[in-house]
This record gives sequence, C-alpha cells and structure tokens, in this order.
Amino acid sequence: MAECGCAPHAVDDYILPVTENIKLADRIFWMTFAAPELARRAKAGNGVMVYASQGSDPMLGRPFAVADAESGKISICYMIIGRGTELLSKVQPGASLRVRGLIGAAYPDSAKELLLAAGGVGVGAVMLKKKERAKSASLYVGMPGRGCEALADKILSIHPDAKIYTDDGSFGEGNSMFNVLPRPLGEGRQLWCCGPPGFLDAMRLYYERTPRQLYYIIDKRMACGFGGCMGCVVETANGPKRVCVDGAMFRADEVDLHDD
Amino acid sequence: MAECGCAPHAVDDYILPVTENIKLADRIFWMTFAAPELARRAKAGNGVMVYASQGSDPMLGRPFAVADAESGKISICYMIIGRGTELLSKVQPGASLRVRGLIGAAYPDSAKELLLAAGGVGVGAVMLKKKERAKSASLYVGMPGRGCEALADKILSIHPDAKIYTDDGSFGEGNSMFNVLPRPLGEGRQLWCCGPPGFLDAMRLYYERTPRQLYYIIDKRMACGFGGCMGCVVETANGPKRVCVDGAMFRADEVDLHDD
Amino acid sequence: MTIDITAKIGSIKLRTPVIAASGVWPYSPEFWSGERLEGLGALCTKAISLAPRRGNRGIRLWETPSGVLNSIGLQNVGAKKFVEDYSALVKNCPVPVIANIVMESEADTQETLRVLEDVEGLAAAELNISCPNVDGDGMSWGLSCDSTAKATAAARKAWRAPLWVKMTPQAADPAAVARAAEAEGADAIVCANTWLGMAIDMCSGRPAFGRAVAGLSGPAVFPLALRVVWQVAGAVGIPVVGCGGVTTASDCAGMMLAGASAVEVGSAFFGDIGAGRAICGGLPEFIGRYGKERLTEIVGLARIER
Amino acid sequence: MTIDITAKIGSIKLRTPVIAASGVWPYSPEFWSGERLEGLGALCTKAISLAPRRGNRGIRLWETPSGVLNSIGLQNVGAKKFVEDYSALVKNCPVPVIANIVMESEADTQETLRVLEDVEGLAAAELNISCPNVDGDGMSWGLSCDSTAKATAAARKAWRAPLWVKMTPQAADPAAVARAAEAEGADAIVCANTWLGMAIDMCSGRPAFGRAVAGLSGPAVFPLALRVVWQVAGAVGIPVVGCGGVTTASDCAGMMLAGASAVEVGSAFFGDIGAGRAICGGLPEFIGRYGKERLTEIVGLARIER
Ligand SMILES: Cc1cc2nc3c(=O)[nH]c(=O)nc-3n(C[C@H](O)[C@H](O)[C@H](O)COP(=O)(O)OP(=O)(O)OC[C@H]3O[C@@H](n4cnc5c(N)ncnc54)[C@H](O)[C@@H]3O)c2cc1C
Ligand SMILES: Cc1cc2nc3c(=O)[nH]c(=O)nc-3n(C[C@H](O)[C@H](O)[C@H](O)COP(=O)(O)OP(=O)(O)OC[C@H]3O[C@@H](n4cnc5c(N)ncnc54)[C@H](O)[C@@H]3O)c2cc1C
Ligand SMILES: Cc1cc2nc3c(=O)[nH]c(=O)nc-3n(C[C@H](O)[C@H](O)[C@H](O)COP(=O)(O)O)c2cc1C
Ligand SMILES: Cc1cc2nc3c(=O)[nH]c(=O)nc-3n(C[C@H](O)[C@H](O)[C@H](O)COP(=O)(O)O)c2cc1C
Ligand code: FES
Ligand code: FES
Repeated sequence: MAECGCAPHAVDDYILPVTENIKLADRIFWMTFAAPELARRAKAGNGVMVYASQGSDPMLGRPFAVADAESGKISICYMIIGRGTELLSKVQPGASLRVRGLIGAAYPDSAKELLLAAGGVGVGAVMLKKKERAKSASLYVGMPGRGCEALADKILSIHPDAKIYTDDGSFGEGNSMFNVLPRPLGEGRQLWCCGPPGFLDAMRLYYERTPRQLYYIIDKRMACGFGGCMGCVVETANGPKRVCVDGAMFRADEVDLHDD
Repeated sequence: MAECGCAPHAVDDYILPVTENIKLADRIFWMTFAAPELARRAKAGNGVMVYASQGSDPMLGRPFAVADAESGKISICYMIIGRGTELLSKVQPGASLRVRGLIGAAYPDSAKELLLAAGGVGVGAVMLKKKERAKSASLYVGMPGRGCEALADKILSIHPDAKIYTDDGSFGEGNSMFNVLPRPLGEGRQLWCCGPPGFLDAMRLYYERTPRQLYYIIDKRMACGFGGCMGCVVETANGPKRVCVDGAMFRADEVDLHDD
Repeated sequence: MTIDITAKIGSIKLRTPVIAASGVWPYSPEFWSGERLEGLGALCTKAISLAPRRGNRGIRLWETPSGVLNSIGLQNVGAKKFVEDYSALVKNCPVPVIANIVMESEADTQETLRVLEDVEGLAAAELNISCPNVDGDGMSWGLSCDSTAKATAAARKAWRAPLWVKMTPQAADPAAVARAAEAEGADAIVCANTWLGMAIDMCSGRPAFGRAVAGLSGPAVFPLALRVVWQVAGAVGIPVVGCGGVTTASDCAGMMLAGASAVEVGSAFFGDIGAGRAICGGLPEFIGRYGKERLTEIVGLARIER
Repeated sequence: MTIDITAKIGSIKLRTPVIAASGVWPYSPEFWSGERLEGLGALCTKAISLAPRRGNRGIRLWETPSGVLNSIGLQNVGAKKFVEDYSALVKNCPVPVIANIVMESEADTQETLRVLEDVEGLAAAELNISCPNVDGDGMSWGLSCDSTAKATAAARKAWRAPLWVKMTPQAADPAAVARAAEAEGADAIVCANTWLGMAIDMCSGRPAFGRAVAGLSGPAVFPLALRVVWQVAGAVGIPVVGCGGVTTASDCAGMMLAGASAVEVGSAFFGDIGAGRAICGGLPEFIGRYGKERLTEIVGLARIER
C-alpha cells in the first residue's frame, strides 16, 4: 500500500492520517485526511472507501463521497449507520486509516446550469460539483433542524451561497426546498440529487414531467470498488451498471432504483 | 461490561482507559490502564487479558501478567510477538481497551525467602511478588543489553534493588544470572522463574538437584480465562490443570512443560 | 409495552433464549448462581462420557479470523464422578441444566445416561454426535442418516426426559439427518456443533493440532450456522436450537427468525463474559420492530413471505 | 540466497503462486497489464456461460465477521461476446489467463468450451461445478461423485488444454469428489469455491438475498478451506490449488505446506488491491524458514513427519 501514493491509477490503496473528525450533528461527522495525491485527483463524482478496522472485522471499506478536496486534504461527511461508521466516529485525529480511492466516475456534466439538491449527508456527494461550477450551480440542502447548526455552518463555510432548509424551520431559508425548487426545470438545466430513498422518491414525483433532466446519485453495497465483483450493479436502460465505476450518477428515467 | 467495575468477581470484563503505552526496548512495551478496582484487587500471580480490537479479528484476549498495581492503575510489560501485540503497540494513550481480569491464582507462597528470576518480559510476572515481599525476595532479570536501558530503568524505578544481567554485558551486574544464583538453594528458599522456554530449561538444569524448590510461571494459549474452555490445560502430577485459574505457577517436578 | 423474552423448547420453558453452549462454562459455584447467570436461560454441561477422558495433548486452541479452532478432545471426569462432584451445582442451579453426552458405543452411551438419570435439575440430555476432536465416536455418528438414527434410538431407550440431538455441520444433508433424529424420538435438534477446520503452525511448518483437524467456532461461522438452521427448521416439526457464532442480539434474533426456538452461545463468552445479558438486552427492540410482543412470535418469521 | 517463488500447476508455469480468483478481477485494460498484475501468477476470468446472464436481482453482497456473502449469480456477457470483447485483453495479458466456465448442461458447457477454444492466451479452463448462487446448474453438479464425474468427462471431451475442476466445499466427501474428477481427466483441482451461508436483513426480518442462501468467502473460511486442501491433496495425484480466505503470505504458504501447488485469491483484494504483491513479498521468509530455496519444495511439506 502506498503511504503517500504516487501511482497514477484511478483506484489505489492508501494509509492516510486523519487530521480532523468532528461531530456536526446528531450522528453526523466530518472527517478529513491528509491526502495530497487524492486531493489533487479528486473530481466531483469521486468517492473513497474507508476501512474501519485494522483487521478483517469489519473487512469491507465503507464508501463515502469526497465532500471537499483542498490544500492536500480530502474530507468526507458521514452519518453513523451501523458498526463501521460507529467505529469511524471514534477515531482520534493522529490515527491513520486505510483508504481506497478514487472510486466513482467524475460526473458527466453537460448542463448549462445545475441545481444540486441534497438530503442530510447526501450533501457530501454534491459539494465538489458546487465548487467546480461556482455560480453556475446552486446548492439546496435539507436537514432536520435544531442540532444541525454545525453541519449548516460547515456547508456555508465552504459554499456561502448554499441554501439550507430545515424540517423544523429552526434556521435556514424555510422548511422545505420543495417549495422553491423551480418546476419545470427549463431548457439546459439539470437537477442532481443525493439523499435517503424517500428524498429521491420525492424528487422523482416532483419532476415527474422531466425525468430526463433529473439525475440520482445513488448508494449500493460495495466490496471491491474497482469494478470487479459485480456487487454494486444497478439495472439501467443501458443494461446492468456498476455504481463504483460506471456511477454513482444515473439519469432518473434510466435507472431502476427499486431493484432490491 | 462494567465501565468502572464494581462487581466482586475474580474475573470480570472492563473497558479501561490506557494512560501510558511506552516503548522500553526493541519490541518491548509498558502499558498502563486506569483501573481502580483491578489495582485494588490484583495480587502477585494475577494477570489480565487485553483485547487488541473492537471487532472479532483478532477476537481473543491476550493474556499478560500484572506487572505493577499502584494508585488506581495497573501495568503490563509486553513484547510484540504477533498481530495482537503489534496492534497493542500502536494504541494511543486516551484510547480505551477491553480488558478481562483478574486471571490466574494468587501465587501460593510458603517460602521463607524467595528468589525471583525473569528472562525479558517475563519480569512482569514476578514484579508484584517482589513488591509484596520487599526485602525477603530478590529479583534477577536477564535481558539482551544495549537498547534495553529504558526497560532496566523502569524495573529499577519500581525495584531499586533488582539485579539486572545483560547478554552483551553492556550494563547491569554481569552477563548472566547463572553465575550468581545460589546453588544449592538451601532450606526454606524457593526460586520462581518466568521467561522464554530456553530460560526455563536452563533453570531446570541449573537446579536439577532441587526441583521441589523450583517453580515455573508459564504461558499457554487461552480463550476464556475463567476456567471454562479447557484450552489452557497443562499436564501435572496432580492431573490436568488450567493455567488460567489453577496456575500460572507450577512446581518444576510436577508439571510437564513439553506437553505440546 | 413490556416484551416477553421467555423461550420454549418443547416442554422446557426458559427465562431467556440464550443457552450457554457445551464446553465453555466452568463448573465453579460462582458461575452456577447469581449474577454470572444473568441473561442465560439454561446451561449445557461440558461433554460427559462414561469413563473419564484426559482430552487431547498439545495445542488445544488456535485463533483464526473471527473464529477459534479447538481440539479439547472431550476432557471430562466421566459420568460417575460428574454425579459425585457436580450434582449439587446442578440441583441448585436457578436455570435448567442440559447434560451434553458423548455418543460413544450404544451400550456405553446408554450406561452414561442411566448414571445421570437421577441427577436432580437435569432438564434434558443433549446427544453429542458431532464432536470433531476425537476418533471413532463423536462426529462420525452424525455424518449419515443411518448412524444418526441408530444413535438417537439408543439414547432414546435409556433416557426418559427430553432428548436433544446436536448435529454436525459436516453432515452432507443436514435436513435429512435432522429428520432421521426426529423419527427416532429426538425432542429437539441443535444446529450445530463446530465446523471442521485446520491450522498450520507456521513456525514448525506442521499442523498445529495433533489430530491435524479441529473444530471452528465463533462469529466466522455464524452465516454458515444460520443457513443450517434455515434448512433444518424447514425440515422437522420439533424445535430447533441455533448454535454457531451467535454473539449479538441481532444474531440471536436472526437465528430465531430463521426458525430456531432458542440459541446456544459458546465463543461469545471469550470476548464478553456477560454476553447473555448483552444479547437479552437487545432482543426487545428486534421483537418490537416486527410488531410482536413475545419472542416466541418471531420464531420462523423470516420464513413467511410478507 | 535468492528464493524462487515460481509455481507449477501441471504443465503451467506461473511466475508466482498467486492467482486472482474468478469473480473479482475487472475486465478493464488497466487491470490486465502493468503494475496491477504485480505479484500475480495468473488471472481467472469471471464465470462464462454459453448465453449471457444478467445475474441476481436485489442485494448481492452482505458483510459478515471476517467474510462476505455474495449472490452475484454468474452475471456475464456469454461466451460469444466474451470472445469478441475480451480476446485482445487475454491475448496481451502478461500472465496466463484461466477461463472460469459455468457448468450448465453437458451440451451447453461443451459448446462454451468450443467457442473459447481459439482464444489465444487461455492457459486453462476452470470448470465451475460449485457456484451456490444459481438454481439447477453450478453447485448441484459438484455435490456428488457421479455428477462431478459426468461434468468433468463432458468438459474433457470438448477441451484439449488443461482442465481444472473447481470444487464446492459443500460436497459431503471432498476427497472422493476430487478423485472422481481426477479419474475423468481433470488436470488440477481447485479447493474450493464459496461456502453456503445465509443472512437475514434485520430491518425487514426476511432473508437478505433473494435466493436466501449465498456464498461465503474471505478470511473467515480460511481454516475450513485449508482443511479441504489437506483432505484433497492427500487423495489425488494431480495438483491442487488452494482457495478460500487466503489473505497473507502466511495463508498462502500454509495452503502450500498442506499440499497446494498454488492459491487463488479473491476477497483479499477487497481490502488490498495489491494483495498479490503483499503475499509474494512475504513468501521468501517462509520458504527460507524451512530450509528451502524454492517455493515448489514446500508443497506438501506439512504432510511429512519431521
Ligand atoms: C457511492 C457511495 C457513496 C456514499 N457516500 C456517503 C456519504 O458521503 N456519506 C455517508 O454518510 N454515507 C455515504 N454512503 C453510504 C455509506 O457507505 C454507508 O452508510 C456505510 O457504508 C454504512 O456502514 P456501516 O458499517 O456503518 O453500516 P452497516 O449497516 O453496519 O454496514 C454493513 C454493510 O452494508 C453496507 N451498507 C450499509 N448501508 C449501505 C448503504 N446505504 N450504501 C452502501 N452500503 C451500505 C456497508 O458497506 C457494509 O458492507 C455512500 C455509499 C455509496 C455506495
Ligand atoms: C498467563 C500468561 C501470562 C503472560 N504474560 C505475559 C507478559 O506479561 N508479557 C508478555 O509479553 N507476554 C505474556 N504472555 C504471552 C502473551 O500472551 C503472548 O505473547 C501474546 O498473547 C501473543 O499475542 P499476539 O497476538 O501478538 O501473537 P499471535 O501469535 O498472533 O497470537 C496468536 C494466538 O496465539 C496465542 N499465543 C501466541 N503465543 C502465545 C504465548 N506465548 N502464550 C500464550 N498464548 C500465545 C495468542 O493468545 C493468540 O490467541 C503471557 C501469556 C500467558 C498465558
Ligand atoms: C473450547 C470449546 C469446547 C467445546 N466443547 C464441546 C463439548 O464438550 N461438547 C459439545 O457438544 N460441543 C462443544 N463445543 C462446541 C460448542 O458447544 C458450540 O457448539 C460451538 O462452539 C459453536 O458455537 P459458538 O460459535 O457460539 O462457540 C466446544 C466449543 C469450544 C469452543
Ligand atoms: C463477488 C464474488 C464473485 C465470485 N464469482 C465467481 C465466479 O464467477 N466463478 C467462480 O468460480 N467463483 C466465483 N467466486 C468465488 C471465488 O472465486 C473464490 O472461490 C471464493 O471467493 C473464495 O476465495 P476468497 O475467500 O479468496 O474470496 C466469487 C466470489 C466473490 C466474492
Ligand atoms: S463494488 Fe465491486 S463492482 Fe462495484
Ligand atoms: S483459558 Fe479457558 S480454561 Fe483456561
């Protein structure tokens, strides 16, 4: 495994020092790694797999979107879901973790203007795109509300023009982005979204008329992350696709989200 | 699992903060836990099992002698042997580990005067006895030499009258305790020894004439540490005995060291 | 709403579904009363044979990823001394005690059962036709339907109380073997004993164990044991007890969803002496999750299309 | 002293004993040349069937302690498209490529082999009579000696190059099944494919996989696979390839001491993309430890009393 990582490969394994691992909300954390090479290479659409143990229990890497890549560091925004993320939340800065990256294809991007919409930690999957696009993309993020102030602050510190919505209306621009997202989207515009299944379903309904302009960034259990095991396959109009190398973004009218 | 541990049991499970984990020589470390209850209960002869992972790989606790118990803390002196001890050597103070203790019977002690002889990290198994006995026990410790200065200093800081021998003669009282250990031992005296197999064999030869005054403190692979699994059994003149609850000390003429 | 986690294996009622598996619980008074039993519904004894057995020489344990190989070799004091030494422990034990019986020759096994007949507090005999760590008897009985039937029939003749048969996962067709035991009068099937594995001592370059092979247990085997429970519970009418790698409440509930009426827990105690308590603490959440109030209502629930 | 880690499986020479197992190596050019192949002696393709297969729907992976259950279901583009799409990859691959062949009907399997006959660079066919993730074919062929013999004979007729048979560990008597394959002309035995396991999704309370059962791989199964290698290598005269949980140099050397001529490595790549290099880096130390200079000299060494 490369300590520093100088190989030119799309996917490689690294041992990376954790420089920050802070709680941003109930069960939501922000973890930063010193990773000069990955920071240089990461494009919007890329992710990393983080290994939560030194041994083989748990043995698989946990996939996360690269939420930020800046000055030799990459960050992920993650939620505690099960054992792996629970273990990650306990990691002290100074420790080093095994990391595989980069996974995921850079998002194919042909839109004149982008709307990026995220539910909760789904925000990690769209933040780099916002950075690449700057003014020609707008970022909408929904979150529960009270208790999520630090999460909102983190997003705003990187993207001051992000629009935050809170279910309880305790702060942000209102309590639902669905009151303000433009519909119809109009020519040349796309909406990319990432979030829990219910959030994606809501988007599908909302943009029922224009599914060709709606894109999902999706999750699938992964083992290899490099396209070999066929574990992360989703059914699409163009045949089975691997989320880890062909995704993670798929057009709403082409992918079967409810394959499971 | 008891966070603090208030149960009166001989063996219990604890989650203990590591307060110190320092290197004393090549592959040899000293680890201290905040463990008020265990520190109060520990007697010479006791040990703990330390779990090197949060998950089940590796899954078994690693047994170590309690080398010191003082002001609410217990310490172990350990050597890197394989995966478990390798992982332990990387633990940062501040982290908490799962610990099972106390294992091992307090040494039955009827001798008027004791000689405690240790090879390398075997010293951990006799240091508490030296403390209990103070002047009526003498402590002999053998080690390689150069590079082991911190190990010698640690032992001497706790037992200023310990006698150190170094294979390369670089410091200490000479290059072998076998030049000075009294032979015959004489009435009322016992020699207890702990160390690698070659060291115990050398003792057996040295005290061939008086095996009833010679005691071994021995190692056996363990799973439960509480006498249930029968994994740590050694053959003795009094039938099979479990190192974890019946040992770890056995009289030289009663135990079969080469059962494996 | 309080959730009822009592379990039932035929006529035997258990305060919890967690049974300490054979071979891990010491015969020390501290472990047979009070706090140590918290969370446990029953205890299995170490294997009992007619004559005493010294067990295997040499290395008896070997750690593997998420598992442990053992080759203890049925070390025990023999049936008569068991009665002498441990009858009081068994009698005073607040939970039912299950006697794990080595399947030796038919006559010897029957004799063992007769010796144990009058021990007060023995709730059942668990016939061990599945120990991989001895030659001749043990596992060789459990590999085929014929020999399983013979073993079960022999034990049945000598034992009136409930008879459990502890299967080996090495049986080619677990469902058929379980049916063979059921046909000869077994009251429950325990799925399963350890999995035949091996280790090489890389220092010597030779097999770590004197018998080369040994039995694998621990979390590593959980997905395999769960599959055996799934197969067997679909094949027999008598209760099934899940065994192999159960460590968490989720594992226990999973075994029961697959069709087990209770579980046996062994290696989990190596990592947590209070594993029974920890497992039971987590059960109510799983029971509630499926809209049930009683643990017995989730038995086999995963088998039903919903 | 330089230590020689080349391996030999019958007539096939490998620069290292580490073969990428079927189902983990992507068909992407980057992985079929250069640095990605460091440490690897050969590559197995993903399973190839006569017609394309879409594989299983729903959840295909489930993590377990030190292991992973998979139910991919032999997704592949079919033999004809394999030839079209990947012949160039195979031809230009610097290490031998082994075609993993789904055992379907005898006629279909023979047809698959004939389609592949002219692919340059295919060093051997590995007959997969052991996939637990499909109905009808796959594993059901490998459970008995009779069907193993039939499958092997059919493939043998259609394939002149070396033929390896990949066993299922679910076979009741692995040694006998291996002998049946040997008798029908197999050139090597691969021990073994995945272990039949299961998972329950605790959210739904239902089996995680559509087919309920799935195949377990990874470090968890290493001690079990090692035992199968030990049994099979003692029963056949043809080379044995160890497979199941091999992750470290010690695992690889252990399999070879037990009698394997090489190993296949699958799940280890999930944790270390350079597992081949890491394993090979550690081999010389083990070979030297037993006083040998060549890897081939340690094959079966653990079987010899010293
Ligand atoms: C491409 C991709 C990008 C992701 N980006 C993020 C992100 O930026 N932030 C974030 O919080 N989460 C993200 N996820 C989800 C995240 O990977 C899971 O929440 C995490 O793996 C759960 O691990 P666990 O051990 O805590 O949970 P467990 O349930 O204990 O995990 C058990 C197994 O299931 C898998 N698993 C469970 N849930 C999921 C899931 N939803 N998706 C994939 N695998 C799962 C795990 O990998 C593991 O193998 C992403 C997933 C994918 C596939
Ligand atoms: C009662 C007792 C007291 C001990 N006290 C000390 C001590 O004070 N300081 C110290 O450095 N070491 C001590 N040891 C030895 C120590 O437990 C082992 O060195 C350690 O378990 C090795 O773990 P590992 O994971 O690094 O090695 P690995 O070889 O990777 O361990 C593999 C397995 O073998 C077991 N094992 C390997 N070597 C031994 C051994 N020599 N004894 C027992 N189990 C072994 C481990 O427990 C583990 O299950 C003691 C052992 C026992 C039984
Ligand atoms: C050290 C040890 C000793 C065992 N002894 C016995 C025994 O005497 N009789 C028996 O039927 N099973 C015995 N077993 C098997 C266990 O009862 C249990 O079936 C097996 O370990 C699988 O469960 P687990 O994974 O929860 O440990 C033993 C297991 C271990 C680890
Ligand atoms: C995701 C996945 C896909 C697999 N696909 C195949 C396959 O197509 N054909 C086959 O013979 N074996 C297949 N296997 C089995 C592996 O080749 C190997 O035999 C097994 O995983 C055990 O080795 P391991 O523990 O090193 O992974 C697959 C295994 C995994 C994990
Ligand atoms: S995770 Fe293996 S193919 Fe995507
Ligand atoms: S370690 Fe289990 S009896 Fe000693």
